[in-house]
Amino acid sequence: MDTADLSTDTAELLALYEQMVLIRRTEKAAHDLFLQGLVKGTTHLAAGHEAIAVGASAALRADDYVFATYRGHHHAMARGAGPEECLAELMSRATGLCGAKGGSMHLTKAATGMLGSYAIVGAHLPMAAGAAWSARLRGTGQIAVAFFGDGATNIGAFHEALNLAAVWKLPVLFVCENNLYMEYTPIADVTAVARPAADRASAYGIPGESVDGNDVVAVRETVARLAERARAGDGPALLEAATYRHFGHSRSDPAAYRPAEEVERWLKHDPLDIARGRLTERGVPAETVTAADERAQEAVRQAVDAAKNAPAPDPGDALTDVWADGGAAWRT
Amino acid sequence: MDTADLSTDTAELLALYEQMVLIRRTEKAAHDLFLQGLVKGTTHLAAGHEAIAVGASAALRADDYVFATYRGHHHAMARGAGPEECLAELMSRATGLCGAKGGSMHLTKAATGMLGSYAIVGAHLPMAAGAAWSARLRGTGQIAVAFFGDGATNIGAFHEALNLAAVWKLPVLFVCENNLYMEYTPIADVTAVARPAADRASAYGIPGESVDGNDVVAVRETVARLAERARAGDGPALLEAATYRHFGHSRSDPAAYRPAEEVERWLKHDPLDIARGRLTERGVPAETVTAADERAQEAVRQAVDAAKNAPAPDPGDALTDVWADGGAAWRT
Amino acid sequence: MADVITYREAVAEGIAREMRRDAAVVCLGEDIGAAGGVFKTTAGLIEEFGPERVWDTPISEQAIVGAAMGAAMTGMRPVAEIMFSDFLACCWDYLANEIPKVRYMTGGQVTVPLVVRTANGGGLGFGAQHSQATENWALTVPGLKIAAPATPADVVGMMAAAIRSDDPVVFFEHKGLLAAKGAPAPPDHVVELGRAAVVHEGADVTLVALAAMVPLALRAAALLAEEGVEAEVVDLRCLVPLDMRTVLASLARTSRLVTVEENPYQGGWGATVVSVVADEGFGLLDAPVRRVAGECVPLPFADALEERVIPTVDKVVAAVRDLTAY
Amino acid sequence: MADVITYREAVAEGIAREMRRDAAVVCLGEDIGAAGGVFKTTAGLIEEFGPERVWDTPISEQAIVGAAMGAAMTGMRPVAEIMFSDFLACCWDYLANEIPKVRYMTGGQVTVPLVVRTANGGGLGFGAQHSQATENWALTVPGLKIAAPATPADVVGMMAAAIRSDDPVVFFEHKGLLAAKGAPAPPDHVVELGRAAVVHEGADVTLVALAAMVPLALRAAALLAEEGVEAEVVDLRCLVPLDMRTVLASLARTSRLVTVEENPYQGGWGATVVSVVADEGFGLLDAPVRRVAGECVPLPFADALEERVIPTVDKVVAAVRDLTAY
Ligand SMILES: Cc1ncc(C[n+]2csc(CCOP(=O)(O)OP(=O)(O)O)c2C)c(N)n1
Ligand SMILES: Cc1ncc(C[n+]2csc(CCOP(=O)(O)OP(=O)(O)O)c2C)c(N)n1
Ligand SMILES: [Mg+2]
Ligand SMILES: [Mg+2]
Repeated sequence: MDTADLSTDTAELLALYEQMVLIRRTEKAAHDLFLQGLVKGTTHLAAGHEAIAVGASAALRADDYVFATYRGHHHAMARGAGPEECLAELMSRATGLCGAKGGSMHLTKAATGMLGSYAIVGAHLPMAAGAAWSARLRGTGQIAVAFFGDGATNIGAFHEALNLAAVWKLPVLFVCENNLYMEYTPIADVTAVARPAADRASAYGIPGESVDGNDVVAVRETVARLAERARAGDGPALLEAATYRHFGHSRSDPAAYRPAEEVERWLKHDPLDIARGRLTERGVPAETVTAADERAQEAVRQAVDAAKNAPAPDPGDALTDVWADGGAAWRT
Repeated sequence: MDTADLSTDTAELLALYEQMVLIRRTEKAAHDLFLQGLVKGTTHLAAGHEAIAVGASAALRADDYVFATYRGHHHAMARGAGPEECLAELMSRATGLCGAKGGSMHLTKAATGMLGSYAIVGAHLPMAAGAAWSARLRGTGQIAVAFFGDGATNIGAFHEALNLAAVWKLPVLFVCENNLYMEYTPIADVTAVARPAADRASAYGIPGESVDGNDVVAVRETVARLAERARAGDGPALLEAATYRHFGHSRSDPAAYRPAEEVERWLKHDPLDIARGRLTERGVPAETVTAADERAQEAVRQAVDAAKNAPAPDPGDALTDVWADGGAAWRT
Repeated sequence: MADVITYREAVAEGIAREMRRDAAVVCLGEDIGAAGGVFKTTAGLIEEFGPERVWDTPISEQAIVGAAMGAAMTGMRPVAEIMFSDFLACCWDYLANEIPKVRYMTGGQVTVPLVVRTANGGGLGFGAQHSQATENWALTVPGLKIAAPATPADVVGMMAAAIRSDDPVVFFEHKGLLAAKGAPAPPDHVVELGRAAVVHEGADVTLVALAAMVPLALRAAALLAEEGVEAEVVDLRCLVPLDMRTVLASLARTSRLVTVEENPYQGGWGATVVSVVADEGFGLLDAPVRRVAGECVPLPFADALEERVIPTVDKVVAAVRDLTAY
Repeated sequence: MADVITYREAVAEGIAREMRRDAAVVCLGEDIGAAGGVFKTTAGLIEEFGPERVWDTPISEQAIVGAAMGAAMTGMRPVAEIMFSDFLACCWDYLANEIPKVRYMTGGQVTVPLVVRTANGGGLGFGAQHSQATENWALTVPGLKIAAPATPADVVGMMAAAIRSDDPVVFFEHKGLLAAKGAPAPPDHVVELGRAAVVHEGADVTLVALAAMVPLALRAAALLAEEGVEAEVVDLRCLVPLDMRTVLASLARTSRLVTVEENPYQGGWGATVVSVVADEGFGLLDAPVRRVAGECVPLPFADALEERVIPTVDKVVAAVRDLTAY
């Protein structure tokens, strides 16, 4: 079956699926490259979280703003960054998204409204409120979305951002990717309420919802609804998306602190499987899905090659881009 | 009638009343001295808030810990600081509570567990949690109480302190003195919920209560109940006490931003009047009450004189007390 | 135009001029609207520009500066007020880790044209948590421009430059100068950031000062002149960009250097100035370099104590006398 | 006792020794319990001392350090971990305005014997928000002691001194040294805070270094020795108390000074050292003073870029060559 024969809805779902596979494959490649010593520093892989990024992005306008965390590869890609520029950044190449100045934790694609990945927990939540404020001031109808982890709900910036957004009725969505753990500590051990994000919404008088973060369709629908509300001037909302990470917290963390039974249960609740299931339900033949898988695999293979062959940054670039004039002079 | 003839309860209420009058008179004296140029820097008077400090203190053990804000004269006095050492501090005298190093915003009487007045909004809330943690670790049965304003409920440290206290089940009470304004801005304009403190309790899974902060008996009873709960190991609570300040925010602020009708209504709901009413109800004769008034007035008159006559600090003291060895050497 | 205006008025005037010029300029902060700011440095703004351009905030320093950052990335030119510079500590992550770094770490993709204004400095008996001169905190972080004007006209001119700058600027308004009067700024007055001014000429010693230390250094210079010592006073105006060219040029004339800093000696900005001089200007020096700076203690409340720990005219005069005797 | 231990092991060992000695010592921080800390610097503590002495916290830096402060006031000796020193910015109010000031502003009534430990420094490709050397931030604030050991034995000895100190100590553990090995600390090893160590003697130039810059300076000294230049290396160990006596004594022998700092040049600690030298040690100097410090940019991710902006052996060697040619 040619994808042209699919209904619009189903074709879109297939496209979302393919995007998720592309992210998953890229994450897997990043992991392998890290183990091979080709990725320096650290990585925080989002394999398992794909449906949140892809589902939310599908519900947004092209000119909306997205703010992500150090675990942000999926958001950069969902907003249009290709596997090559992402992997090149991780591999310290001049062709990386940030010219190898940022690294895995700071993937940014400003041209498509993906305004950055921030590595200090919670710091970007007020920024997203500010971007939403700006949209309101400029009357553009844009909204801003901040993605963050369950652990971020206990930091002060979370509280300040949510209250400000609520008081100013800003068009901003706060989307928590609750993967049950901060780094190695279960979130339940350090959080006073059961749903770290959704159960806090009442403290700001805003809607607090939960969604299956591994179901791309559910995420897209929920975000679309909350986005419409925000765009209409009804203010911010807090969405908690349940998910799980397939890799450890970062680098080569084997995540031994997670009970085997829990891991197994969640691996069975995989966003790709769920989407594949939905495609099958809708009558999409297995070969069509496999073709999407293969396209993604091939794209990542080529991206890895290209990134490997890309040049290293010029050391002199270390002294550019501090100031808007492109330079770094702090004195005369 | 001699106070010895009063029932214990009534005698205690009379004592609380007299303490409140003493605070009110001291605040009035501070205001006058400020206008006379004898108090430098700033003052944040708590006239109107007396019932919260006095009622809460009456419900605490002598070894419990209290943390207050820059608007903290009433808490220092409720925990045993005399008007002379308070006014001496405000008047930059060597005999001041902090040797004139602190000033109005930092009244502290550590000897009686009043561990300080902090002038960065919200900063003391985690400290109070820490003191409660310490009490728990040492197994002393002490609790800690942090007093703070309505405006402090929107700062990050509030959120972090409350969550930590809840997760660790610490014996700490967070008591909000909601006087409807931050400095000059109505709290309702900048807060996402109607009750800035109590409506946030659910975000930490702890009790959130309201009380008439101008009724010393109601405050004492509520704090006693929550303190007992905390002491028993049932964790923290959030109490919101409604009150109003009689003076402006600080210095000579005339508080012109407050509607006349609102001011009038609140001045009629004065903590001293309410306590006096209760004393009358209980059959305490007017002369007994007046005698208490006069004792307080006289005590403050003497305190003002004594403070005026006290010596200025030795400039050399500016270089002591940075380190525990008493000195200030940062280099060899 | 008035004959003189206060430094306080100049702040509001400086902001208002830019708000008139550019609709992208918006203000946010605690009590800056109807109240006109606790220091009255935003007086009149909400009346002229309305609540859609002058926003009262909760007591949420992180949200204030974080939101300013988000707005700056997306087409606005926010001017955020942090009431006292001590409270910069409450949003330090934004000043230290986010705002100065985001352009660099995104490879130049994101630009944050914003101003964080704050009331700085002591001498008013506000005690340890409301009196600090914290310009040296900002100096520890590459990527922030740092402005600290000493006169009303400079306030207006540097505010214009700060708001028009595509780089983030921390703008220190000195509490001790708010009531000071000076010539008003001419129309369209812009003082380029990073240009120090020689505000008093002299051949014997260079005094390098900032903000409230400038009038203090000038008073010291006047006293020294009576003794026949001609002090040159350099108003740095900015710490970043730091105008070392002007400092070194003055030193070439005087051969002697005293910094006059309100921030504490340890970690103070004068140390950076001196270290450049001890390297590039070593050959110019005829005497040791002296720093008159805050004592390394928190700021005490009582006048008599505060006076002991912050720079005074007497301390500057004594330091210069010492040096000229060298 | 093992022949050598790692710096990482020394951190846990240093804390454990004090926890054994004093029941008032308790630890708190993110992932420090069962996980043993993200840098494994608290490995084994929860096993030995149990969850009543080793507390996992939420991601709440303000609550961590604020609670440590409250506990320190009331009879405990808390050791708080802030995972990366960059995150000190998230609780800077406590480090800048509360902890270092409370003793002073209460007229000595309250004492806060606590340690804030944190992983500091770069060179590992962690990028702009996880690589900073932030010891200069702490130096801007009077009232904090600042320790930054360079060897495993010093880690243990300075940890003992820090935990026993009745003053607050910020304890910088260098990420780049965690895997470094060295002699274990003898029993009851205590290194008094504020004592610099001359770790390599030489008559031609003094290199003043801290933490990871110490081995780097030693490598530079070794290279310079091959060229016949004898560099003396001073390990400052602490920024407060700052052992200027040792620095000036070394300078009296060498007449030349180079500081080797990882923090950025602007506002870096070396500036304070240099400014004392340019005053009190002016007569000792035969040449300009040079500072090898971080470039004034955020820290870039890629190795090739990071290398360009932080001190390297080559840069130190070049600076010394330059000076000795003077
Ligand atoms: C302010 C701050 N504190 C601590 C850290 C270290 N840290 C990085 S990720 C992380 C866990 C975050 O957990 P969560 O928010 O649930 O996000 P996840 O990693 O699970 O996606 C921690 C503690 C940090 N980066 N910033
Ligand atoms: C972090 C911080 N931000 C701002 C201020 C300035 N400030 C001092 S008091 C105050 C208002 C506080 O209001 P509230 O908490 O309601 O207490 P109240 O003064 O009414 O007792 C503000 C904004 C401060 N001291 N600290
Ligand atoms: Mg998580
Ligand atoms: Mg209030």
